[in-house]
Amino acid sequence: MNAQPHPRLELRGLTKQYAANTVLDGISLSVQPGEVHALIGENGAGKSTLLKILSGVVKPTSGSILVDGKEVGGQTVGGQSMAAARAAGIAMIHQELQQVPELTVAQNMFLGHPRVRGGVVLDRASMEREAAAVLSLLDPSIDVSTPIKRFRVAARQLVEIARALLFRATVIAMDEPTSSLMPSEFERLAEVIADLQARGVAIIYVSHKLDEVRRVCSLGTVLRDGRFVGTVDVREKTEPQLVSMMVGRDLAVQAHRSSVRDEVVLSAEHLSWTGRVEDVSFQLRRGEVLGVAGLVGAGRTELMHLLAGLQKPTGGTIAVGGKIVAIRSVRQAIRLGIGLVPEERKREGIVPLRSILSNTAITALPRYSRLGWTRSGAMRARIVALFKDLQLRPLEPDKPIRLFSGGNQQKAILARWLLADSRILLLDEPTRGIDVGAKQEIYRVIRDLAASGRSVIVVSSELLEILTVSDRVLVMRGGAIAADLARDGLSEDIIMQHAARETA
Amino acid sequence: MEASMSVSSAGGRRLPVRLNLRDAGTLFGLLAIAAVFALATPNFLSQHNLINILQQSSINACVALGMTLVIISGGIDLSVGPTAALSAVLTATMIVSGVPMPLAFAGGLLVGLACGFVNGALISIAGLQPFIVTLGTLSLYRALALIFTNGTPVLGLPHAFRALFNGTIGPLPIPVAIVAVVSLVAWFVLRKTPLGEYILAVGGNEEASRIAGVPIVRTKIATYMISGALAFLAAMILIGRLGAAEPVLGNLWELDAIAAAAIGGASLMGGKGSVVGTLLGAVVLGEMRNGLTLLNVQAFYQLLATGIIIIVAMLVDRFTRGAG
Amino acid sequence: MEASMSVSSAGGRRLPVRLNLRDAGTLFGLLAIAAVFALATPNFLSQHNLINILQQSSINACVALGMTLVIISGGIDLSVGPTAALSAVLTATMIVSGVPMPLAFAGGLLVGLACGFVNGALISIAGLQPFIVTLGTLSLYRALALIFTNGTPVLGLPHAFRALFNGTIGPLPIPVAIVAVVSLVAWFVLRKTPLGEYILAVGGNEEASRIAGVPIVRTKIATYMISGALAFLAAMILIGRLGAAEPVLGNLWELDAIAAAAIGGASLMGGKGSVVGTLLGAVVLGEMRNGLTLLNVQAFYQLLATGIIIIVAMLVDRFTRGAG
Amino acid sequence: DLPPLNPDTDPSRVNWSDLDSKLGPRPDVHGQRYGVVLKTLTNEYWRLLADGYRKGAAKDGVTVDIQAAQGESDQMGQLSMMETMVGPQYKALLISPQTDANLQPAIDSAIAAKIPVVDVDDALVGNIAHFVGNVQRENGVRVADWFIAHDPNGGEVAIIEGQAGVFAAIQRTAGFRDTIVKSGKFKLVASVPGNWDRQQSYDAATNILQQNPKLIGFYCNNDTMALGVVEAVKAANLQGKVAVFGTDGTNDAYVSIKAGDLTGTVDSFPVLTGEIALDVAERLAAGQTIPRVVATPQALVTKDNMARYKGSEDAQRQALIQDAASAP
Ligand SMILES: Nc1ncnc2c1ncn2[C@@H]1O[C@H](COP(=O)(O)OP(=O)(O)OP(=O)(O)O)[C@@H](O)[C@H]1O
Ligand SMILES: Nc1ncnc2c1ncn2[C@@H]1O[C@H](COP(=O)(O)OP(=O)(O)OP(=O)(O)O)[C@@H](O)[C@H]1O
Ligand SMILES: [Mg+2]
Ligand SMILES: [Mg+2]
Repeated sequence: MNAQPHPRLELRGLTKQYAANTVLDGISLSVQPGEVHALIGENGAGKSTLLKILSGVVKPTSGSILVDGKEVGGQTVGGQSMAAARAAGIAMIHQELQQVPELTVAQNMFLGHPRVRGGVVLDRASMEREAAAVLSLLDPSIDVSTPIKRFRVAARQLVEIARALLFRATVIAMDEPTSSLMPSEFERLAEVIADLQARGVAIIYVSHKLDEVRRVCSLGTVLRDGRFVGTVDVREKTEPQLVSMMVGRDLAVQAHRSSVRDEVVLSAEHLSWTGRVEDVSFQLRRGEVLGVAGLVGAGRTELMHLLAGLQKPTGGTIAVGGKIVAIRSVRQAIRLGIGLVPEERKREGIVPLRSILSNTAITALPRYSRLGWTRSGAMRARIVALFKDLQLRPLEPDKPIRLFSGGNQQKAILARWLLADSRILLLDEPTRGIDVGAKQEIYRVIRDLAASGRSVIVVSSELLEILTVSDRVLVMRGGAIAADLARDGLSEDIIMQHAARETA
Repeated sequence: MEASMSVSSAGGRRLPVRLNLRDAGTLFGLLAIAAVFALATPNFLSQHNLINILQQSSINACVALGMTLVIISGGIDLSVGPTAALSAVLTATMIVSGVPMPLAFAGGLLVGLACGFVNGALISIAGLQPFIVTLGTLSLYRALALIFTNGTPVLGLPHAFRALFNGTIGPLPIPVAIVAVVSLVAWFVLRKTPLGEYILAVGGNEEASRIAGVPIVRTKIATYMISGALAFLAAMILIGRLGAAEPVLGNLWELDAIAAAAIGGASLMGGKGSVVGTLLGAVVLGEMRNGLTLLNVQAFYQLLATGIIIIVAMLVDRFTRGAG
Repeated sequence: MEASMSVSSAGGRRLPVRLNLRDAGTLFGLLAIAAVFALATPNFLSQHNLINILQQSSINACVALGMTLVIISGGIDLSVGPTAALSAVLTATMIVSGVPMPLAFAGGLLVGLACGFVNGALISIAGLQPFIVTLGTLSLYRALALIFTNGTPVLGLPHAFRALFNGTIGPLPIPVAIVAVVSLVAWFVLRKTPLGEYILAVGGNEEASRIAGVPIVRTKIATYMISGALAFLAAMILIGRLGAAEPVLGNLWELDAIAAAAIGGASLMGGKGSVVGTLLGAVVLGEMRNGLTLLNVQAFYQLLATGIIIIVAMLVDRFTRGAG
Repeated sequence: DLPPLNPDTDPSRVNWSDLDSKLGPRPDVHGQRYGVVLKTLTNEYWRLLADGYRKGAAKDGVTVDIQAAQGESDQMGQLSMMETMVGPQYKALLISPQTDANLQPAIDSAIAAKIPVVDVDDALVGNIAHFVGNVQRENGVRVADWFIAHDPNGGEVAIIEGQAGVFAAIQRTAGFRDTIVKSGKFKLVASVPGNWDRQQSYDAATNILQQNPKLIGFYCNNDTMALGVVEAVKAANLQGKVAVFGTDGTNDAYVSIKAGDLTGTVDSFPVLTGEIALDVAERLAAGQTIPRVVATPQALVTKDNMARYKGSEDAQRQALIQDAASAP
């Protein structure tokens, strides 16, 4: 191929302001055909905003976008600019899943641009065939004629990726495409990306997982607080170097110190939920962090739901503090000191229109209320202190939570249980979509919780995370416990072996 | 359950199983109520009375099908009754003053579509809430119908016109046949065309639909226009039967239509609803009225029964669904 | 804008800015309509007439405040009118037959609460849709009121009772004062108590609220019970004014209340609404009726104006919000 | 086909009091069954009409099945109701339709089944063969005449109308308006809807009194609204200065007149109307030929003459027969 006269994608001086708040400040970058360009930065750095401008969902305050040297028109009005972006060959995988739950996988993939026969009738057969063909590159087990609400997050995320592939875009923006994928699925995605590269597609890749970034990307642009920090070759930098560019300082990785006591605070005996969780028994001690690893679909979330009172077990018992309890409701679980940080933040975690303060306060309200009246002063002071501890940014407690980045939303939900003083915390994928800086903060918080005598169960698909925070690791497979491993001498390999061992 | 499976088998494997079960629930409710009435009064099950029930349900079914699409799209249309009235008095006036029937129908249809267009535009372009927009146009369209006729009914519809809506095809009254056709079309639109998919998508997740490039504005406007057109059609059936077009016709139609759709499984949150379910829902309401009158239940107790049966139907349905 | 800022400044810094702007929009609409009427008829702005408007808006405001809480919680209460009627005929019957007033009030209040409880329980425990549940109880409660009284109004309310609701405190009619107190309480509940926070949370995201440990069932039931209690209170104001408790009273109250809440910025999707906004919304509707009557607008045109003004109020409001 | 019904001008019109003399004695109808489709039971007027049917039925030894729509505007519900009732079990059907047209198909099928149908009060069904009721327009005229006689110097008056578009509301309003305006001395300062609703009428009256301090009287399309207006007049401390008239002659209206609150009501004697209508239906069932329109009585009742109309049933009948005889 000849040298291209123009980069495939060029962004010039993109600026975005929300009222007085500048969330992007004159960002310029360019991506060549066949390049996978990383975009990294802390939560709230403006990565998603940049991508949304690119795909026409958000209107920039100023700046322009060029594809193959031609300016993408109509970056002005909502619907029009989306069409313009699409016409220019730009596709986007959104950080928050943008799907219609009642529609099938194929319907979602072709949503807005269906294939039609004879001008009126949907050509279902051809759409399903093509959807299946594209999906088979990622996960052949996904049935394209099943309503998408039946699938868990991981599968739905794969569908989002497949949707972008479907339209043979020349520019694909991926906003944290692997936030709920397993390593094996990432491998498949990496293959797909390599294939796209070979076809000259330009890709912008946003992820907090720096190891992935270093695998698939060469050049990368670092954003901090909406400002351009630099464009570097991410393979030439070490992870700590990248991190310090992102956060503007060095991060200390703290050493692991165990605080496990003898006292068993929570135990399960033969716990079952037909078809989901099979005969699970384990013990959780005071001051312990128990990691739960496993492949997607291993039943980890379901186990958490049983413990948090969201679902009644079909068999077995749960004991808290040595006493057998029947946990019939979330509120009862809360009374027993159990709190859940759910997996799907947007759907299960936050009340979008309410302030981040209200979202945090909601569980502990009765504690701060007397005779039906909330003593908001004391509560507010405590919450603001927690937010400071967790380095919530921006520290504006009265701003609606939907305007915060995902990482900060997660911090607020964690703060919710700290405020409620829960003794047993169940964290389901607590750092999904969270930047490295905030991740370290959350690890620190988890360890501090344990040190203060609380007990934590951490469900995570990131093995490194499990290894970083856990005192002990359960590996689940097919709804059952495949292994109960002590921390000493544990490695990612050992966990993977237990998680993926063939059942045959 | 068998019955509903075969009813919905036309939908092919692509109808999610839950929908079928949901419709089975409604069918179960319908049959349960019928059984009670059949035991209490032998007349209830006579062929004549059953056809009677279908005929009486046909107008509500027609309106409710449009309402179902609107509800699926995440909206609501409280203005169906006045829309029907306005298009009816206009059509009738034209016919009575000698305009050829096809032209008069076109005029009335246009009015129905225009009413729907105004609703849809205010909701989708101006971004107002459907409930409050159609609450406003409920008054507005009614007022226009009253002003247009000065409050008096339009009488003297010719025999030819009335015959169009009053005959039978075999044993089936024409209104029932019309509703059957409308149902097929509605089912087809909902399940087989892009518009139907857009309606489901917009009601299921508007933001996601917008990002995917679904033409939200056009979809919503089209949905309310369909509702307006079906209100017009229902009005034609009614004035064909009554022989007069009154500006006050269509009173309370919206509540009956919403009740039919809800009993049939439509969720007022949007994204969910079924043509078969709505039809069954309309028949449930029709059979209830019919049965209570056959039993000579006094007005206040009929009102009581209406309330109880709506709630019990929803409970039975919920129970059936839970079991399914 | 100034005005609304100071109105809501009582909310302190914790009210999100958007709400204040929204209320300012409603206030703007209110003033715009007032300006039109003031130009058309000089009497409109007399102190006496302004108090008159407040007095006439008080019943709707009372009901609408309960409705606002229900709407914020993601529900709707169509049964407010019949709830009011049922509690009114019971209270009146007791008073007329010599039961001491406090006891009679307690009885009526209990009925209002019970009606709300049934709604709330069916919605939260049985998981039925609010619209259809309260559509059912709309018939049910009305039927009970009619059966209880055999359809006849309860007359002969003693002077002492009527004086309770008919006097003035300074220049303010007692009903206006009652509504002022109720508003303060509602505002307080919504902004300063766990219940209020729960109502906002449940309406904003029910699933997330459940996982956060919000007592969904209790919250919803409490919300509908408040709505029932306020319907009772509104009924007391009304029968105090009219001197008779009719089983048909409260007809269409639900639509007026929903309109007031919606004009005031409540979203029927739940999670959003404002006490101040609803009050302003109720006054908008009240001033409209008052102004149209003062201008002696003919019935059909009043209906027309009602429809147009509801829509224009929503548009003006939206425009103001966009500008803010 | 019959010409469109107009009770005011129908050439065959016969007065209720002349039925016996013109048609001879009542037939023996013992054990027969009659069907009634009422407008609603939520308004006392219609309940009193139902009482009349029951009284008449008890007297004549027949059964009446009385059905009523669930509300005053439930047109389709009433139609379903009547359709379900058309059948050979009834000797005749007595109907009070919600609107002029809403029962038409059921009426047609009753005619096809050769079941006599009698239209009672209010609505004017175009092709109906038998109508029993009074002249709605006349209700308003009588009140207007009272004002003209009572306030020879004229003054400002107002109307509270029933639901927009309803026949009775239109006719009563027009009767009052035309008569009072023609007199020349009166000024109609307001004519606004009260929608048959007490609360709305109260509010409307308050606003009208506010705007027109010189007002001397209200005419309301029914008693429920009039009783709301009375309270508004009392609240404005204008009792005795502003006359309030209703229509229908309900018991509540009489109580209020007696207490000196309501000035008067145009009584249409619903109980008696029910008895007369049933009588007509029985004669039809027996094969008698009956004039198309049977006019029922009405009278403007005030405190002065109420004793005359509120005595025993027989006394009332006698009084009304006298009225009819002395009418021009
Ligand atoms: N509609 C909005 N109004 C006001 N501020 C907004 C809005 N949307 C986003 N923001 C702010 O813009 C900033 C950038 O957000 P963005 O979602 O782009 O961050 P991000 O880099 O994608 O973060 P994360 O890694 O957590 O996904 C944040 O501070 C956010 O609060
Ligand atoms: N809606 C559903 N209907 C039927 N089966 C389901 C449903 N959701 C999940 N399952 C099944 O339950 C099991 C556990 O699923 P799940 O994906 O929640 O596991 P997990 O270990 O929590 O995974 P993740 O890593 O996503 O948290 C799997 O066998 C899955 O297929
Ligand atoms: Mg992001
Ligand atoms: Mg999981």
